[in-house]
Amino acid sequence: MTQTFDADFLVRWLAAVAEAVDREADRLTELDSAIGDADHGANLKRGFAAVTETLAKDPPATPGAVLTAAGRQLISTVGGASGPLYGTLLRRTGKTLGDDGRVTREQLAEALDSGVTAVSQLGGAQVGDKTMLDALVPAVEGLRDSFGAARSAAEEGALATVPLRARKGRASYLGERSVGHQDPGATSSALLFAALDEIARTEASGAEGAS
Amino acid sequence: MTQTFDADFLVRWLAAVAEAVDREADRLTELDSAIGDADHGANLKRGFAAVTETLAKDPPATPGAVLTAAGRQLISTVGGASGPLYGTLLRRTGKTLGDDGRVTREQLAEALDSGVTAVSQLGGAQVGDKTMLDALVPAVEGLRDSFGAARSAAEEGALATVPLRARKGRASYLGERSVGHQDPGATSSALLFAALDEIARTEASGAEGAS
Amino acid sequence: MRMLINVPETVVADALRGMAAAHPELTVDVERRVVVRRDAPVAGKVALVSGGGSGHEPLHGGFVGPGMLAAACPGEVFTSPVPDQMVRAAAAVDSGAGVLFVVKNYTGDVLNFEMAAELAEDEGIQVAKVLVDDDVAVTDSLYTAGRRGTGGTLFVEKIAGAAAEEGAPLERVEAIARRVNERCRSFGVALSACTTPAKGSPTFGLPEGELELGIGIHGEPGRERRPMMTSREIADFAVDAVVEDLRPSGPVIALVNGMGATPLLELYGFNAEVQRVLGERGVPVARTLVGNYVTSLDMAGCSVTLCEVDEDLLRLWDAPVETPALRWGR
Amino acid sequence: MRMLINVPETVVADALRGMAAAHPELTVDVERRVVVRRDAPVAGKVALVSGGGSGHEPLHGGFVGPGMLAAACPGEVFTSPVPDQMVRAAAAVDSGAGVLFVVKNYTGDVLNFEMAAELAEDEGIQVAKVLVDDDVAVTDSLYTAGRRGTGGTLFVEKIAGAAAEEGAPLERVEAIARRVNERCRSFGVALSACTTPAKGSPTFGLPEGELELGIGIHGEPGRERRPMMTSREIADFAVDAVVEDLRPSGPVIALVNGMGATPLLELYGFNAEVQRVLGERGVPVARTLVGNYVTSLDMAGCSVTLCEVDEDLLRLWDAPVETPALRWGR
Ligand SMILES: Nc1ncnc2c1ncn2[C@@H]1O[C@H](COP(=O)(O)OP(=O)(O)O)[C@@H](O)[C@H]1O
Ligand SMILES: Nc1ncnc2c1ncn2[C@@H]1O[C@H](COP(=O)(O)OP(=O)(O)O)[C@@H](O)[C@H]1O
Ligand SMILES: [Mg+2]
Ligand SMILES: [Mg+2]
Ligand SMILES: [Mg+2]
Ligand SMILES: [Mg+2]
Repeated sequence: MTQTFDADFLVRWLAAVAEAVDREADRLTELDSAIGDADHGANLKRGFAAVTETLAKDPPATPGAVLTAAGRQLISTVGGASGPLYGTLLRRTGKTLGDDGRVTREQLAEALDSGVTAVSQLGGAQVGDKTMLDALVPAVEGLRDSFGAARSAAEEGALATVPLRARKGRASYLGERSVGHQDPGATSSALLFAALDEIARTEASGAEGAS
Repeated sequence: MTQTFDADFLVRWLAAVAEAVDREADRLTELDSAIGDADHGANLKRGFAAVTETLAKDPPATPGAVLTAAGRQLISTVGGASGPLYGTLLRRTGKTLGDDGRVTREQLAEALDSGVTAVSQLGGAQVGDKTMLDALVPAVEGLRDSFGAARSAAEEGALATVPLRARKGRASYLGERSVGHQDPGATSSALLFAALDEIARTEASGAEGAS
Repeated sequence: MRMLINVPETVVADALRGMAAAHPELTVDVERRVVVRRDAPVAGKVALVSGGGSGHEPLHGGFVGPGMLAAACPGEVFTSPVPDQMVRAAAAVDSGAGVLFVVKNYTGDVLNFEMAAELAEDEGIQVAKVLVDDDVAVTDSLYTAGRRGTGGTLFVEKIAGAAAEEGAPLERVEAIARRVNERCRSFGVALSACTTPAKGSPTFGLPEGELELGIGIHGEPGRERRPMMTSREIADFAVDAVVEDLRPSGPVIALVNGMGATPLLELYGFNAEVQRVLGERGVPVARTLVGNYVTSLDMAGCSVTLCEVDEDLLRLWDAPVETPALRWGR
Repeated sequence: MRMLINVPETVVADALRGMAAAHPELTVDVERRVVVRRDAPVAGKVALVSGGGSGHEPLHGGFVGPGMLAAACPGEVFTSPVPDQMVRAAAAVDSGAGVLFVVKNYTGDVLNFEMAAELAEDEGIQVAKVLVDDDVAVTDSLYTAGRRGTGGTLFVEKIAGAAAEEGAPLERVEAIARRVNERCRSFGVALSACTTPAKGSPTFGLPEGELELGIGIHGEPGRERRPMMTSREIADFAVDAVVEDLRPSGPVIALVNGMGATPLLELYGFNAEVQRVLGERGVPVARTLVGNYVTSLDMAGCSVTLCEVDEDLLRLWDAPVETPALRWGR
């Protein structure tokens, strides 16, 4: 039987993202300091803390509603480039998921794919431009296979931004000097998929334990 | 026969002071930086350079006139506390010397004594207040004996300001924290008498050579 | 961390409380982060709304008042504000004559203001937008996010603000704002990096004896690092970069802007060199403004902005303005 | 040395040239180092002349104009100007109604202005003098050179300048200036030292995580060094020091002043804390001014000045002023 995931799973995912972002905030800021404006860690910390709070206060019933609410909250809280971009990612993903009470990994991958497309449309960036898309696009591809594959693809994608020259976002102002640094947004995207894999593993082991 | 000194001697003295101040400007500024505002070196450098220029352009005929002109120039060029104080020192000394074409060391000591008194009156400071007076007063006393005695007395006086707590000038703002630092003005006063001794020695050896 | 703050998290809210106390002529909504001129909405007049990350003070909050902005939305330090702020600001200042969003060209600002414009229009507010992108240090090409908005913002806000104050309709205010932006060019130089409260250490390392050419206003490194230059050399470099791009055929207004930590004494000295170069290049200067207007926290350095003006724009520049940071006329 | 200069020797002259270019409403004599309001002498009106070492900009040159100073004499960096400058300034602005010298209480300033007053009187100019000594960090006793003049200078120049502009005679302008000084108290804090062009390195070493309490405006160390404090704690300390000395029984005007390198964002946040303490101490605040007005080159830090005002002084404070750095009213 195909495993399915409910609203609570997605709430736990976003809580795990909040934790990871909190833990890694300084590293994200450090990366943003090298080729940006040193706020990416603080931005996402503020944003995902607000997401956790909102979801706790008023827990939506469906996976789609969780992501839509989380996306709206990011847009209202983060600001900067990453606020609208991550906000759009989750909002569009949530909308694509629709009203189903439980969704499969495949459905999630499909929906995330539409979310990533929306990010690319909104920001006008492509894979190779040294942005979060360099992690997001391969991660969603990987998610069609497994949570683990998504996680490694995102991490590889983030690492692969190092030699790139930025063509979008603040890092593009640096021209050649952006080469040799890892993109902060791609790095935070990798945290998203690491957290997803983690939660899925707990879920799986919990499911095993229960069966 | 008592040795006497003409206008040229005093011009050479002030030129030697200008050289010394130029050489020691950074040290004076460093001392002023510790307990003042880090400008004493620049102030005196600017002032004595202007004095040298003025005296070269329009050399006064008598020792008194040389010092009066030099004092006026310091007042018009230096600013700060040291401008009016050193300016008054030289101006009053010059005025006391009067119109004599040649003066003795004793006359110079007498005149400088009146100059130092004027400095004390103008600034309201006494020996022991950690100011230039701590070098000037003993130096003038020493000058009654010899140029060498004046020089050592000034140097000792300057050194003796180290343990003092300042009661006048900017260093007084520091209270106890002024203790342990040598006063910049006392240090520059010591340069004045070192230069005087130097020029007197050259003069003496020149005189011997000529005799 | 040599900062006069409590904790990094409350820096913007604290500043807004302090601003409210100092400026009774402004309505400062600390909670919602909107700074509005006290008498808004002004009947029949177009309202300018701007905003951006904090850390560039007096931009934008210091430019709120008669003759300039109707409202400003301060984001977190170096982080564009969120759409909610802009929508609230627009609602607070719209008299029915419409709102012009003045947006500095950064991905974050552009995206957030775009979302805000959609939401505000949903609420029945007529919204126009102007993008400020005056920084010649960035090549405007497919390979960058486009030119940054820096010192030119002051000109757009001042001159379009004067047009709005005169009662010009939205399309004309927007057209003037666009015209001003097209005639503005800037170039910035850093003598030190800045320190954001969140990071607590300089955003980049700049060894003594070196400077960064072509910096923005967000503590990002510039295009090029060079051995220290004199005021004279920096003026040659910066003014040339601006003039070569702008190629003015008429008089300009010059803004000699400090990045935050460079003393006014040095800025005035630098202005002397800027005026010299402009003289040598045959560029007549109609007005000059020297000071800290579009800053980057505690960065040492400066930028030069030139705005080419015709009679109309110069008249609007000279028109009365009454804000915390710019005040003249009347 | 992170300075925007050519060589240390020409810093002041360069700045004056740059100031002349930016301010056609001032007559700047670069050679003789005097900044005069363009329309001086103003018939029948007393003229205020001030001056002091450079490095405190906008003080004093930035306060020249209608409603404030008639002229300013900038000295070398942190060095009082020479009497010749003051005499020239007095001669340039005296309409026959007399001149008031506003002198910050430093040995150098006092001595040079005294000499200038004598010389000016020799030239037939009626001269009065007011000494500004508002800094409570210095004990005014036989064991010091007396309290320093710092932020209080702005109040003396603004309020006495307004009285002069109204046409008050010399004795009244002098009396008002004296009254303002008696009602002003200041306290300053440094988060970093400053660097003078001549020295090229910080005037004192201040390790990260420490601050200096009770500093002046000449880069001299303060009375005490302490581990870093928050904005809240600094406000408590500084405002208490001022209030305990001033013991105001009526409303005050508060100046929250930046030393040069502290961002406006932080100054506004600090102002919020200053207002909080004043509220807790029951001191009503009539007006508040936040910004870099009496600076110390590139020093990070701040000072708080309170000026207790009655109705008359508050009216004069609110009176129109039109200078490069302070402008309101009309
Ligand atoms: N146009 C874009 N498309 C996709 N991602 C982008 C774009 N511009 C920036 N980003 C991502 O946003 C990250 C920066 O986010 P953040 O620092 O929070 O915002 P800001 O750049 O406004 O300070 C970058 O590292 C990059 O991954
Ligand atoms: N009242 C005074 N009487 C005598 N000497 C003084 C007095 N005040 C200051 N000085 C001397 O002046 C020196 C400082 O000179 P300088 O640095 O050039 O001026 P400023 O203190 O105005 O910056 C002090 O080191 C001290 O020796
Ligand atoms: Mg960033
Ligand atoms: Mg000194
Ligand atoms: Mg940002
Ligand atoms: Mg001095």
